[in-house]
Amino acid sequence: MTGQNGLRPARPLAAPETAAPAAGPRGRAALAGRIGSTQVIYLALAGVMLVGWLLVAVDGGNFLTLETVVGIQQRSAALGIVAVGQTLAILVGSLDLSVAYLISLTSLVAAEVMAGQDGGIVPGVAAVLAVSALAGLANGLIITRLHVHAFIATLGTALIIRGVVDHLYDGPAGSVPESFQRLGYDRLGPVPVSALLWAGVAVAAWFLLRRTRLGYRIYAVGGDEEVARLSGVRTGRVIVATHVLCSVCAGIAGLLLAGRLGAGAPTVGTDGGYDLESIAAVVLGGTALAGGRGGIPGTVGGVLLLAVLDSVFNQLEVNAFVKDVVRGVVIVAAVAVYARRTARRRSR
Amino acid sequence: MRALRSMGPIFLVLAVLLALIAVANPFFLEPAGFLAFLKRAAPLVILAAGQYFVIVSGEFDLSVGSLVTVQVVVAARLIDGSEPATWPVLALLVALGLLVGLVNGVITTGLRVPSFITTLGMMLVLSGAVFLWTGGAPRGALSETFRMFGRKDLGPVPWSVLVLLVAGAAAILLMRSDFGKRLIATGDNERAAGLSGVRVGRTRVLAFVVSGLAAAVAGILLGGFAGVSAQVGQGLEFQAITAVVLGGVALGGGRGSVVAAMAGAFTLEALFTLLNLHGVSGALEYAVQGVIIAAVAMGTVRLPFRRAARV
Amino acid sequence: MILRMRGIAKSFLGVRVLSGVDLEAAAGEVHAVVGENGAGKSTLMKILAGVHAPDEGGVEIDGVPVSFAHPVDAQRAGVAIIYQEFNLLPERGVAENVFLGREPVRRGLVDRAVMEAATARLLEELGETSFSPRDLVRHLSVAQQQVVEIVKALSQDARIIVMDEPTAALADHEVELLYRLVARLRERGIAVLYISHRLREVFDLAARVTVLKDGALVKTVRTAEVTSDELVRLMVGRDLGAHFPPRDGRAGEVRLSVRGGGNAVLDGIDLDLRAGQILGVAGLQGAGRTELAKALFGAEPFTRGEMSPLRPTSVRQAVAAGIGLVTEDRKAEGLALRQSVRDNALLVSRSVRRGGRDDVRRLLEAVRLRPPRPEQEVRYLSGGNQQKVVLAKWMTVAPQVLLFDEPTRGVDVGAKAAIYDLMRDLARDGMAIMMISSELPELIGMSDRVVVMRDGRIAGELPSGSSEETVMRLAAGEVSP
Amino acid sequence: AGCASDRPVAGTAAPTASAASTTAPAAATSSGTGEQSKFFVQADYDAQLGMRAQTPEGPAGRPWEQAVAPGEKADTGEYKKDGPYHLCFSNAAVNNPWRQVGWKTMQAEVALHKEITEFTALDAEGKDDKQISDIAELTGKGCDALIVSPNTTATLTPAVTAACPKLPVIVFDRGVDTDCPVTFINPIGGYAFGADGAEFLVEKVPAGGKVLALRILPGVDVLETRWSAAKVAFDKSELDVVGVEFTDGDAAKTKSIVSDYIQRHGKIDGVWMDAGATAVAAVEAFEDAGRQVPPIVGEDQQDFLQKWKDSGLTAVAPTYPTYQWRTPVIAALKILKGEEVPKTWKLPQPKITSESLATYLRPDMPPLHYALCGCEDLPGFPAKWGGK
Ligand SMILES: Nc1ncnc2c1ncn2[C@@H]1O[C@H](COP(=O)(O)OP(=O)(O)OP(=O)(O)O)[C@@H](O)[C@H]1O
Ligand SMILES: Nc1ncnc2c1ncn2[C@@H]1O[C@H](COP(=O)(O)OP(=O)(O)OP(=O)(O)O)[C@@H](O)[C@H]1O
Ligand SMILES: O[C@@H]1[C@@H](O)[C@H](O)OC[C@H]1O
Ligand SMILES: [Mg+2]
Ligand SMILES: [Mg+2]
Repeated sequence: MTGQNGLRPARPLAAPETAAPAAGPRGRAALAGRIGSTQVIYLALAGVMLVGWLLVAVDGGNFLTLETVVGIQQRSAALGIVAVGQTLAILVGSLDLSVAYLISLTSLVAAEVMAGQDGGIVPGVAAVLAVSALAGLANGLIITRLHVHAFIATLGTALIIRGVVDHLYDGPAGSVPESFQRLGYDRLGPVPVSALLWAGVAVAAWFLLRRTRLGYRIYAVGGDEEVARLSGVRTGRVIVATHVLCSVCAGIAGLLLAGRLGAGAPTVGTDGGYDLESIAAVVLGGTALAGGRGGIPGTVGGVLLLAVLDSVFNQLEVNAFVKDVVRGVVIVAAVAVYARRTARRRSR
Repeated sequence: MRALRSMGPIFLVLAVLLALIAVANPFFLEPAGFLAFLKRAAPLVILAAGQYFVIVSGEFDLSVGSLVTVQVVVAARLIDGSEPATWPVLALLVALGLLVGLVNGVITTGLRVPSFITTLGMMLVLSGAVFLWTGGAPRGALSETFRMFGRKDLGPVPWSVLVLLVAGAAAILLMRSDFGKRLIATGDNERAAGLSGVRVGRTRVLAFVVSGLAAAVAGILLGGFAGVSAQVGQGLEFQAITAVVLGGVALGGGRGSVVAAMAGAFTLEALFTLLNLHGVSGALEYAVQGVIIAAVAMGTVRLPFRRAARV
Repeated sequence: MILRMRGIAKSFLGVRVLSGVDLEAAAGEVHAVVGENGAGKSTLMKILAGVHAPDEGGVEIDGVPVSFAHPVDAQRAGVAIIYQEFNLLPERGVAENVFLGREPVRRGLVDRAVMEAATARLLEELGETSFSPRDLVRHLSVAQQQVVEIVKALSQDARIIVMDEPTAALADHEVELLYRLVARLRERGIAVLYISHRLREVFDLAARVTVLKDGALVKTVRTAEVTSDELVRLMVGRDLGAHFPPRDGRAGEVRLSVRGGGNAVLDGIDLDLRAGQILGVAGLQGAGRTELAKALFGAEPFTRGEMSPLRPTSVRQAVAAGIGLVTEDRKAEGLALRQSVRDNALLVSRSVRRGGRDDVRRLLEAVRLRPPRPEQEVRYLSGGNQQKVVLAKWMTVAPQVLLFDEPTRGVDVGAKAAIYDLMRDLARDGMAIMMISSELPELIGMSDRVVVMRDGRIAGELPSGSSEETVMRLAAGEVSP
Repeated sequence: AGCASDRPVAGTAAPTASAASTTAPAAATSSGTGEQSKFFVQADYDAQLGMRAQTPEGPAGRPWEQAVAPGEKADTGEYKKDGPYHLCFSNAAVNNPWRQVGWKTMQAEVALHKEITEFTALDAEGKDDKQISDIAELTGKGCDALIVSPNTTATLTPAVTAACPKLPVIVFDRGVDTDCPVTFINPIGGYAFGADGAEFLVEKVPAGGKVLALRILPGVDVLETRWSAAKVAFDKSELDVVGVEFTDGDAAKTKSIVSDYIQRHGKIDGVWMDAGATAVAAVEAFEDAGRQVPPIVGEDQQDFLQKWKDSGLTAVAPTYPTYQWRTPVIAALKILKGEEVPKTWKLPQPKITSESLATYLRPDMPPLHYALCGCEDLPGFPAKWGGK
């Protein structure tokens, strides 16, 4: 790996007289950064599209029709929005297993408050944001104040939300006014409004992570909570805030789904498998499950990859069982690739 | 003594729940009633014991639920009602459990994929593959002999309770053995263990294998208890993990006892029973469960600090 | 006085760690704090830094009583601390680490430019040019990371800077650089609280020194008015006499030998370890000493060269061949902290299925662990006692060769002496010992021979009794062997 | 880019699921059956119970082509076109054995017709959102007709509404809240199913007997109607409904619940179920407790029929026949050929009794096979359905 003579790469010491020049860590950092995990996921995405296009062509179809392009976006919007929130939770070193039930709950809140009236839209959206923020607050506080592991804490809130939803609702309820359904169905040319919503959420989260103090601290807390705390970061608040954001993303997904379904539905979140699938999409995008490393662009790639896979499967009419097998293998393989890259980097 | 103290809270909670059940249903205090409870709890307790090995080594196994389903579906199709086929198929199921554990372990340790992802992937692959193989729904039938373990009694004692006793004893012995000590040291500090000569990777792989084996046994008991079904294993992974955590075992590894993990499973089962007895079924059952899980997890997570004061 | 701490008391879960401690420091003063492991030095500093709240007593800054609920409050009051353990995020850049928790914002958004410029300016002030504010911390050497920690403290415009064993991870050479930094801080009128187990540094740097013992204040004295021996007496409460046990100088047969050993980091390693001898290994930070130990131990094996009795490719092979390693970082690599003393002591024997394991108590007495409580979790032991447990771990398999990597790092004077005695006893019993240490007096005092490493190679070998200066020159590459 | 919408045009019926909760009869709840379901609609109940007695129209022996009380016919002239045809199918899921059997049956039916040269099916995997996208995608695929088996009634309504103007739509099994599809096909329905079982128990269990009702889960309309009809029957009877429990369709849970009831009440005199998938588990609970199995309600699932025969149970098996999966294909072809079809196509819904058991029980089918698949005459039977 290193030079023929077996000498390790020059490693500069702090002392100026032994400091090595340019070939130092900067060069290495640049090299490691050249093909980051984000690039990997987009390469994989391109690869899958190409293979999909070929397979579909061989099958006698046309992969990139307006319907499929719209379909890919429509299919990925809700998962994409949840996954953006899940990215934040995972980056801060936590995770959220309650998003699926929260989506169901918020779809119902939206449809019930709107009750088919245009005038209900604003209160409906506000109610959803409030309910989801509250759920996130609960998750965050249970984790930080009661010191319960995120896995168990969010599983607990998931069960509680489930209990409430199942207790109050027997099936789809409420109704969403026509104007709000446009959120689920309208499009600008080939771009559905729902995809724009997703893009908006993703850009906002990306901006948050890159340019705001909260974003910096999310990485810090996820990287090493103790280091962050000793550096003066109020880590508890960061975790709570992140969970609130994650839940709000789930709430937005609930709104979108209510718009698409025209009503609220008590099983829309779990049927969609948004809990585990969002986590899978996030790690597929190269974010480390342990926190502190990764980001939104990777997640967007991960979600798109799953959606394109789905679309290819759809066109080839692959049965659902094969899909599960392929999905399982793809997720594990992708993460194995990232792990290899990290290990290589570390061993230098 | 110290070990007992560290298990305190979960046993207290369990005792309270059992007492409440007995108040609501006096039959519970009779041998037959109590054995029936043990029988029902056996699969979850065994799964929790298996899951404990994985968790104490610092990992997760999310694949056990679908593995249980696979066990039952595969058994039904291969046995297809034939008595003579039973024993070979049982052996095959055990081998399958071991194999799945092995693959989980090797991917996790060899390819360094976080076990949450490895086993999530395994869950998808397993459930997809088995239904692909059977064409979407279970087919075939289980034999009487197969069903004996989950359903029938040996004298006054259900077979499942005997299996549970054996499995529980094996788990305790395993944790007392050198392997157990190496495992928990690995979960506590993988590097220190490695630099002390522990084959960290192999040790973790073995933990997954134990979990796979536990899932195989649980699958055999569940299939025996209730017959063929396409959803026997649904959600069992979360129940098993919850049980282990209720037992005060730290997610992340290195801490907690297998006895407490099994007690956690009994507690969860007792909770289900109690809720049923009080007619809190359906919707509110989940809410109550959620609250209790969060509350008990809170109590047990705090415990080590409390104990530290006495040291 | 810029800082006054009065009557500080602190208990952790009923165990009293500090009681009635007073400490003060003036602007531009370097004030050392010394004491044995567990004396409460770090705890006192963490109270000052807002990590812990004191149970009793108060802190005044500039004569104003303050109380900190969170580290951020202490930062705002002008207190910065460089913790004993490294406190950086490897996956983030230098500038992000420096400004962690205090990121400059403009119109609500983090101002990267300001952050990087300020970091660059501070680096420049310190004469550090080998890395830039954008580099990931994970790519930096330990010494460079130490500089980042210092920059982080400086960037807070702190008027009180605490350094908790800043040199523990540094080679002597790099300590010089730190001296210069401390001098600059003093010139700026900053009060520096300096904690170290290395008494030489205390005398070199500090005007006054406060001695803690068992959580209580022993005395605050001017360094000019005490000798090193007096200071040790104050810390330990007795006279330690001669520091190092006598050698007996009889070298036995060769127990381990390497010719032309090399891997990605090491090259051309020739080395013999003999029964009854202690071989010292000196070198600067990053010279590859730890790598050498790990290569001999099969943890990061040699890929080239000859080694006898065998060239191990795994830890288990090395252990089977009778080689043991006492790692440089006890907590990260030596112990399973939540397990009992017994389980830690027996770990090696259990993984290689060898050696006795019945009489753990006798084993613990043999390594002088007091009190020998096998059921206690090791995380509750002091640093020195933890190191003894690590030793016990190896005693179970009776190795022929034992490699010690910084065996006394962060260990107090009393425990150090016990470890020296143990090492000498083991050598006398016929074990071959290799000792890596960044503390030259100890290395020279303990070793029968010293090899010096530089850049992954052995730069030369020196006889026992060589001066620190000779060793340093060789290590820095100024003299050819 | 121009602005487009895939949303259903304004003016179509807004989905209001809760609107179904019209006048629930304030029936006595003394028999332990609780409140009447919000899904109960008296008129539908009356209609379905009435249909049970009617003789269906259509070819004998081919119930999937028959129609009970066909009523209004849909005029299909506008859809008439020449073959070959491209049929499309948006399936809610194949996530349970009932749907598995149905899906295989439908594929076999398609294979029967040479004029269907292309058949595109998308599986929504139980996700409403995916099915909405699937339907949208299929409308752009050049299909001649679209068959939909909706995942959820209310929430799929907008998507179906949007598809209707573009091509002939056929909905079956679960419905949608719009009458825009050319035809809606399903068997008589949940009220008839629920009543068949409850009436059987009322007849077989002596007055005052303790009945346990087992339901899968709340909130699914097809299941709610079954229970609500049973409730009406029980409320009128002398039976004591000692418990109404949810099993999640889980055999182990079912067995545990039944065992608990046997323990607690000493004796259970009848078991009603809203679906038969876990009927065998309930029977076994009695066997394992060493009790006589009381009169029990199951379904046309193979394992239950087998158990029934082997143990000589006193039982009845209402059905929700899977042969309904054949009908949409037949309907689609009729529509494309311009033949008329019933607007609401109700298929006969027989119940299996001890007298007819022998005709429905086919040995060598897999345990979770549904007897009323109507698939015996299809190519590939029985192997394709897992039998031998
Ligand atoms: N968070 C804590 N919980 C419990 N005990 C603690 C905690 N922190 C420190 N202690 C205990 O307090 C005592 C003082 O520890 P402290 O770290 O202050 O010593 P020190 O003088 O810095 O020692 P060293 O030289 O080894 O760094 C020790 O016995 C230690 O075990
Ligand atoms: N921050 C780092 N970045 C990259 N490589 C590092 C880093 N720290 C250590 N290394 C690797 O470790 C090797 C040797 O460093 P090491 O710290 O083991 O030296 P050492 O002489 O044992 O010093 P010490 O024992 O004082 O830490 C180097 O070759 C280097 O590749
Ligand atoms: O109508 C129901 C069907 O949709 C479901 O999938 O299986 C059971 C049936 O009764
Ligand atoms: Mg300290
Ligand atoms: Mg070193």
